[in-house]
Amino acid sequence: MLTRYVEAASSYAQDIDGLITLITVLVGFWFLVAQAVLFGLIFRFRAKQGVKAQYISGEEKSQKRWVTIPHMLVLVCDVFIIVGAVRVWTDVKQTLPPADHTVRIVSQQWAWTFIQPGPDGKLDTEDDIKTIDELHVKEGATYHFQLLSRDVLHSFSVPAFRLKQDAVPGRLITGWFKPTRPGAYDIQCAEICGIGHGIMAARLFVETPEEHQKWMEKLSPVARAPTPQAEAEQENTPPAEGASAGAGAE
Amino acid sequence: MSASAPAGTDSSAPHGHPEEGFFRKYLWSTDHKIIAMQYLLTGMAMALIGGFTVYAFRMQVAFPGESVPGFGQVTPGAYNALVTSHGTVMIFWVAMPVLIAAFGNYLIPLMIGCDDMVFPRLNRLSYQIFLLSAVVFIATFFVDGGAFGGAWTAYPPLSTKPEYSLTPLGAPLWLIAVALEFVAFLIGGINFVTTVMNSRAPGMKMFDVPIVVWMIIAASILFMASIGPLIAGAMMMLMDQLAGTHFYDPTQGGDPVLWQHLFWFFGHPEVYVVLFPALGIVAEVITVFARKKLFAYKTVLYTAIGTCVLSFFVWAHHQFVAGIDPRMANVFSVTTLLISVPIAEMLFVFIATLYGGSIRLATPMLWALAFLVEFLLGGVTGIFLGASAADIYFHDTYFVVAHFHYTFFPIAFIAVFAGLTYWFPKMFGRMMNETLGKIHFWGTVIPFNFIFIPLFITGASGDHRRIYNYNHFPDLARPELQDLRVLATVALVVLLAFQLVFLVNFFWSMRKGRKAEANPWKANTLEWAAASPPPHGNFAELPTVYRGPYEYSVPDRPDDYWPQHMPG
Amino acid sequence: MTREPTVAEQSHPNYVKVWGVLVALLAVSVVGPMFEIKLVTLVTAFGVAILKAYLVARNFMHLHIERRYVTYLLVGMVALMLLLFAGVAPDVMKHEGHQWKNEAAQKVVRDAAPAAKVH
Amino acid sequence: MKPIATTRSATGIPTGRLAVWWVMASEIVIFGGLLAAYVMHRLGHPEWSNQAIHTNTWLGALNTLVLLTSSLFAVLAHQAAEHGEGRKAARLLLATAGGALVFLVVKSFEWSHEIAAGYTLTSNTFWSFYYTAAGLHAVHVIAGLVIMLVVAADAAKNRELQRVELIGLYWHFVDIVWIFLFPLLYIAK
Repeated sequence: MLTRYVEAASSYAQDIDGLITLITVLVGFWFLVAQAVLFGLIFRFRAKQGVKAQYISGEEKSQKRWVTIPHMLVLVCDVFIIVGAVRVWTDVKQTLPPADHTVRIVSQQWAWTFIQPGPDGKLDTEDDIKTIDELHVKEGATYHFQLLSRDVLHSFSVPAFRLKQDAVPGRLITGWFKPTRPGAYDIQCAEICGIGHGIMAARLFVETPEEHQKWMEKLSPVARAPTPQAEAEQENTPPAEGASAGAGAE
Repeated sequence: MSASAPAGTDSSAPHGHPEEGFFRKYLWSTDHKIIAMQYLLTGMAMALIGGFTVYAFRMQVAFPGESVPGFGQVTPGAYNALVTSHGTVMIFWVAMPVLIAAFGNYLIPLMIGCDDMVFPRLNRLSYQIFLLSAVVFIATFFVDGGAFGGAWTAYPPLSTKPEYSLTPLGAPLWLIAVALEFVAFLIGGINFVTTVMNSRAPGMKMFDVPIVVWMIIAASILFMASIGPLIAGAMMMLMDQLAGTHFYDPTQGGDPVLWQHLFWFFGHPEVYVVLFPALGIVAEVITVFARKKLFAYKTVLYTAIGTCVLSFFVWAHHQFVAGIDPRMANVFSVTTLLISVPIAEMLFVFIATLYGGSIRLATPMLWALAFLVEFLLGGVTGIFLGASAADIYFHDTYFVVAHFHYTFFPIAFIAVFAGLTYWFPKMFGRMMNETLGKIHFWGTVIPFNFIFIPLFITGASGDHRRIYNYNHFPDLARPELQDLRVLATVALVVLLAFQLVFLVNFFWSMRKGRKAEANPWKANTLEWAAASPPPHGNFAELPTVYRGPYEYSVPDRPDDYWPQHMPG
Repeated sequence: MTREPTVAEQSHPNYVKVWGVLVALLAVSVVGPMFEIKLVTLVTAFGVAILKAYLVARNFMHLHIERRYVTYLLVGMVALMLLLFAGVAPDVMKHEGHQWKNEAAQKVVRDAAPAAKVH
Repeated sequence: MKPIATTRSATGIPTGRLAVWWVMASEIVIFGGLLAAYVMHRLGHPEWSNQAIHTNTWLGALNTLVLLTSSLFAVLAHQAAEHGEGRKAARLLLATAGGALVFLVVKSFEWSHEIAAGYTLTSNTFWSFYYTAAGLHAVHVIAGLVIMLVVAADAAKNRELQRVELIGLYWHFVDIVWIFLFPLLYIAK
């Protein structure tokens, strides 16, 4: 149901959309029933000449039934929603399926830096590929992300993936996603982080394995060239805590 | 519990007052009604500021980059300051003063049948501290570096480090203003609770107290119990900002997540603090205009107390994706969905009260029914955000903004308009104009829906909160989304324009409105036993209570109401 | 405004005796931790503190003859603080959890000189 | 000239005392919030015991003794006030105020030494919590001291005697907060 407004491009997007649909159905039903009863009563019992209102205390069992029964049914609907929510939450946020690749996402005042292992597959090695505000991932591969922030709170949010995780300075938070549809999607910052919060846009490119391989080759040999090498070297030290004040956009 | 004070002293004529000048009578008064008016007018003035800030930043969202008439170019820094000020002003300086302090101060002594609050001077002091907090807050706009721009939640380290927030003076001043406001409401709350506990009219038992008084007391207790840790947290933040401590700096043994917990431990009870008085007002208005006894008075009371207790177990649903341990999210998701049940039951009870009624659609009743209609959608969309997994997608998007406006707008405006139009005759001795009232009603409720239904859709499409310019995001720069944003802004401007109708009606009727007698709506509660407007000391003769507040349409009685103070 | 003699008139505990007990407990809470035994320190320092608080509340604040709901209110507020502690500790007290690590805090703990004796 | 509202007592508890209970309830959550935050950090940072060693337990214990004695005077003052002996209550309240002064003197002596030794508010987050918690408590001691002198002045003229009990209750609360601060800040080494 949500795909009418935003694409579903990751493996657990369906689970979250399914839960949202379940909630829409249950909650929509109760909403319409309540509105219908409300407007019905307003119309049915509008003031008429010479007709007095009834005296109903609502304390007797028979009268209170009219409220306690819907009350219980709402409770039952809530149980369904809770079960659905906890199940999807444990899949998305509490389990880490084995990763084909890992990417380190560094958020700072007003830019996203992505550090991906180069051909050798290991992070913190010379051949790491560092990109700014652009993340290239392979369709169908499970990625672990290591999310951290260099200064204030940020939040890594990819609406198309139904992925959102706040980056808290001082913490390293791990999560996973698995892209399923090639294309280019927005990365937004979902936690206010100063005057550049609105311009912290980044793009996420989901490529077929072949395109991804071409991109890797196109970048990594170039990365061999000295200048980016030295620059990658310097940048690549583990993220210094107590980052330099307000580093401007790269 | 019979009142221990002998009845004799109660019914003596209220103590006379030497003739007072303008200053003593209006600015330095200890009369709860004058203090209520001071809170009300300050709240309305701050509502203009809240309205202006939302106009300014919504114009920037709808027409990015263009100069906003009446404000000029909205820079990113100004945008954040406007968003933060809108949120802060609307909750702390409009909703709380008007709903709790203005209605509380005005109604509590009158509705429990006594002449004033137990501590009149303390009551005046709490308003003065509140006024000081409002002045300090307005000052944040004029300090260099501009007003604080880190959202009304002021998450550190953005709020504690000037090099990140770029508002070295704005942030501490904002925090001092909010802390002063907390002190004002702490003192006020103690005054309210002690007054209701001790100064009820003779004969008024626990279940004879009107629901709006119960609700304002529940709100005050909820505020007092939940504000403590945030006052401690605010003190720690102020020292981080000014004294260079590191309470929220992770690299020096502090933790930014601590502030989020302290803030939302207060934050969620806070939304019930403003909701309860609104529910109380709606209950009073519905029973009077449907001429019907409130359905299941005790259920409403026990559900309210249950909601108060449960509201302390739900706070981390604001932090599902904020870096807390994912296992905690399941606990808070369960409690959050559970707390929607008592609130739903209270709404069911109000709807059930309409059954068998004789509903007269005067302006107050229109507002009260509109509150139920709009608040239902607000409550219902909360389930999407309470379910932890769905919140992953919806957190910090405009879906959340639309949800809490469907709850906050009915609370802070629709219920307040219901209360003002209902008690206006008592406050000023004159009736408000019905046609202007209805024009203002439809001119507010219809545009309101045209603002926030589009925002539900843009939120579901991925619009995130506090974004200065959506054109930076290719997926969001789609024309049909931008049209929705423009529609929301235009509807906002229409809504703001219609508020002029209310201001005209309010201030014009105060002087020129049709004369109102003591009990124009034929209601039962005690405030209608006093003259309109009540003199200092309220009642010529302090009333004694014989029955509950909702004895409407009692069979085999000639008229369909039975005031509480009328003997047998 | 003269006060009519409250029922507390008769059941006034002997204040000086209560004070004596409190001072003795203070001595215990100072001496206890000197033995460096963790459990003894916990019991003498914190257990005694709770006991002293109870004595002051009962005898000096006459909570035993005050309306019952006043005690429920005060104890309720303390329970609220325990609830706050329970909800917040997993994130702030611990520096590691499910799929997250508070690296900065762990670094602060590692870098500090090894604690002379673990409290 | 009090309104009739203040004279009523539907709950049987005099309005003044009822208000003090509510003040105490909101103070519990303020101090509770601060101490909960402190305890969480303290358990999370075992290395703080390197800092906590430098707190002077003896002075802490002395201050506890001073406050306990001061609390004794406060409750004796309340007993005197209940018997209508305004002058005696005033004298005992002054003794209580004296205790408060001694407490503040000992604390300023203690703090000046610690600050001179380099343990300032910003030297370590333990010391930040130490000064914030003890500082907030000291502010409450000062507030109690001032109110006590005002109430004692009235009590000496046998006026508003019920206020002696109210300031006594507040003072016992300040004492209980210190009873918990003492082990947390001084003994947890």
